Amino acid sequence: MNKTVTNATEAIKGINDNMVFAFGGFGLCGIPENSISALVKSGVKGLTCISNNAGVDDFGIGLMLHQRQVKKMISSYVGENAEFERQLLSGELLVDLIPQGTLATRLMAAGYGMPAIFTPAGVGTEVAEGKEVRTFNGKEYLMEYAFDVDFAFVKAWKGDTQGNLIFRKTSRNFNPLVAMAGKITIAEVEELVPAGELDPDHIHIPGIYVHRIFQGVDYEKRIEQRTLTPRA
Amino acid sequence: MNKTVTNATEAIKGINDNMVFAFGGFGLCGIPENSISALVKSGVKGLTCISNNAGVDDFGIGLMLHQRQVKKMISSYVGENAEFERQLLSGELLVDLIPQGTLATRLMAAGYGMPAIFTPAGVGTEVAEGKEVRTFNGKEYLMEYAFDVDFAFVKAWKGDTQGNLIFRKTSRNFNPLVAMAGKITIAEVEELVPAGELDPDHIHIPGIYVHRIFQGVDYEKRIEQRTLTPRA
Amino acid sequence: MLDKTGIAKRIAQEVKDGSYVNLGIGIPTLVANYIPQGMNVVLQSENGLLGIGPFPFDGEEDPDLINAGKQTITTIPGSAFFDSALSFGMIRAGKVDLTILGAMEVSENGDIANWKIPGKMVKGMGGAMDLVASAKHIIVAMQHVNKAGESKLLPKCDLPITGLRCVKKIVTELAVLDVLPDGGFKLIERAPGVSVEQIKNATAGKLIIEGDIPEMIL
Amino acid sequence: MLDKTGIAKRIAQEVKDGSYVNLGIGIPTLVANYIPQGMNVVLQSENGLLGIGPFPFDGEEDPDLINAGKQTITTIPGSAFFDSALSFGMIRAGKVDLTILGAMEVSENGDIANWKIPGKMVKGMGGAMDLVASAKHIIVAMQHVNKAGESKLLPKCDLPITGLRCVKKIVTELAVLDVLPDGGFKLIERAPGVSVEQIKNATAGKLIIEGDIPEMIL
Repeated sequence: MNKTVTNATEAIKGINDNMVFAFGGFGLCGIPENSISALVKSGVKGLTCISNNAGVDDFGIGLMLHQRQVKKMISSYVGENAEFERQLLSGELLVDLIPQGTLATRLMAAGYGMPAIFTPAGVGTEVAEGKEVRTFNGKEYLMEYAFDVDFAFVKAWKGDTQGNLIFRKTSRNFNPLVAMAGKITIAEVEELVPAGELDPDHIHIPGIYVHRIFQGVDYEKRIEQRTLTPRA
Repeated sequence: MNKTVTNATEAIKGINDNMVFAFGGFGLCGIPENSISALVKSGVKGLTCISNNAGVDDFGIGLMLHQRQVKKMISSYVGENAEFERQLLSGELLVDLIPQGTLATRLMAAGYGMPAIFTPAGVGTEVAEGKEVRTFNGKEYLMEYAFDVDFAFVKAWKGDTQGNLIFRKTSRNFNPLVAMAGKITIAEVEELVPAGELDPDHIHIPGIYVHRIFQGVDYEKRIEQRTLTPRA
Repeated sequence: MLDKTGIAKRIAQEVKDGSYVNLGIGIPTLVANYIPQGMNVVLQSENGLLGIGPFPFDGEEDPDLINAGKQTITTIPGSAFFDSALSFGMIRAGKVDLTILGAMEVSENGDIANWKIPGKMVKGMGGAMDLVASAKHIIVAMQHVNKAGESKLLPKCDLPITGLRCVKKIVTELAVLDVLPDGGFKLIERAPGVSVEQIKNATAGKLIIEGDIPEMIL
Repeated sequence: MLDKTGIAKRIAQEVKDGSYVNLGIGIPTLVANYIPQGMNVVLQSENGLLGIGPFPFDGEEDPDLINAGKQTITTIPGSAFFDSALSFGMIRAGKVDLTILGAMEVSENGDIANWKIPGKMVKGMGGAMDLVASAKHIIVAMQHVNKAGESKLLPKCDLPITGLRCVKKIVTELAVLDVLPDGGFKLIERAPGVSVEQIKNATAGKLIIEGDIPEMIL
């Protein structure tokens, strides 16, 4: 089942204004750089974007914010991003801040066909407002719903033509969960290999969750906080 | 954090009558052979055993049934096992049959700290009796609870001294889920290696879920249905 | 009248290029043998594999590599292993396009009974309840009548059911029938040499016959 | 009076051999530097790593290997990577023994506020709400008073809270305090050169002082 497309522009066919997109990545680590570039070029707008973070001013989802393509961000931490802050304060941008584990688990729930999950995160806080609270074994939990994602964009280290994906180190982060959540999931990889070259025991996301895959180009892989140990 | 113990006998210290145990494996594939032998020798009894299957008459959990150590089996399919059938029909053994996906997900829920999950499996059947039914997006789901497991027994292919585990092919099956569910999780491995020898990207279950690990011996790895393609 | 192979061959015609398919034990397993060469179909085994290959040659069997029927199997290029929770997760999320399984009874509204006979030793439902509750498309492979000669296509299931309103198509030794969304078995094709009358006689549930019913081509 | 390093050093004394620990951003991150050599402690990073190693040497940094503060890090023998759902799964399941994090306010019943100041740009709670709702043991590292000189140990949090009744211990520049199950800050130790009176004056919530309060040993 060959899912290969030639590049990001071909991969994003079918996107439309006002859709719900989800993106892998934590900060700028493991973000789908090629897909984001193609989305910026596409001019698609009115988007709801589920992503743990919102990029920085000139990279990642920050590029889409700059083009005013995003109507609403659903994130756990939106970090340092001046344009983001300006749009938020002016009311141009809506933001749903939700706990990071809740974000991860709501994506996972979509991939596992579970309509809702229970988590104690946010009980008693403003995150709980309007949500069903339920007690199990004397502890309170919020019921949180699975996300409904039109297009999911992920970045993997290696992938094969069948869509099987392997992630590298902490660039795995939200990528497998986002991959599982998409009605259409688009994976870009640093290395695309023929089916059979990946060890079936090493695959993090089986191809059944991936609809289109392409070999990415020109990865910048920007580091946000280069923190070093001085050499002795 | 060295979790190594010398053998199965040492690994099972702390087990007691009437506890809840969970076992990895599908049929006889990937079962914790060494731990089961030690449990048979220990004479522990009155057990509730969560395991997808119940072994065969002379192997796997069948050995524990033969010693009348099991009070109750929680399984999805109990297969061909004459002693099992005899005990069941005589009322010596209780059996809870639950859907395989429900079994897997209730174990996973324990490992993910989720007290309950929703699944459509069993809606409208006798499995649903007494259970909460809830409708999401027009589809009915049962609410099913996470398992509460005292000791979990798994078999992995490779493991390191920190308890990190890698499974091989379809012997993975329920093992990672059982590993996550145990208050005490005991892993036996075909090859125990020093910390640092496993690629951190290849680990299926991180050591945080594993409390004791040992190098297994004398694996039989019995095949239930040797099915072959005739050579041309 | 079809034999088991014939039923499997006919069902194989329903498998679409580019689909993920779960095959139950028995006749459904045979379907894999008749999927046309060159068609891209990935078989899922609910014990944790996408991409089931053929049975191994003697001496190449691996105790760590079995299907959900516990038979030794092989992998193919592009196979992937995973745990049982993800396996049923992908089933529950509707990622598996087609499930083919056996049944003891099917009702005219698509209920299926295939796991329990009261009074007999019950072995368990395995993954059947998960599969029928979640699969996008379900085809049942079974005999039209039971050993006592009674129809297995009923107004209502007598046996404890496995899932509600889930079966979309049935292939038996006599016929191919669609289960209509509003209820009823719509006769689609007759098996070679089988008359509409024979099918009528063997079907206890509401049978819908419109126009000429073609004989199936295998 | 302790500086940030002193707070980190004192908290390091609370870390037990054989434990899994999650360190928040800021002072908590420094705690890693003062865990005694030879003690087996595994640090969890909620973006998907167990076994955080030191910062890399110049030229060895890897953009695919960062901690939850987005700093470049390294691994150690026995490290394992996983996705964010499993990461918070192990946190939620109580597998992480200790969480150390900063706070803006803690109330005498253990409520914590550390994510939002009304009227200011809110950056989000990240993983803090998950951590405080689930961790078995939570130690807060913070200044005793805010920049306006007001106590951050309060009868009740004024700021929007992050989690209820979760903080077990607080280490500030002035003192170590336990949050009692029935409420109240129990004074355990004074920082070097700090008097009980100073701690009283800096604590707005119920302060419990029993017997002589020893000076901490760093």
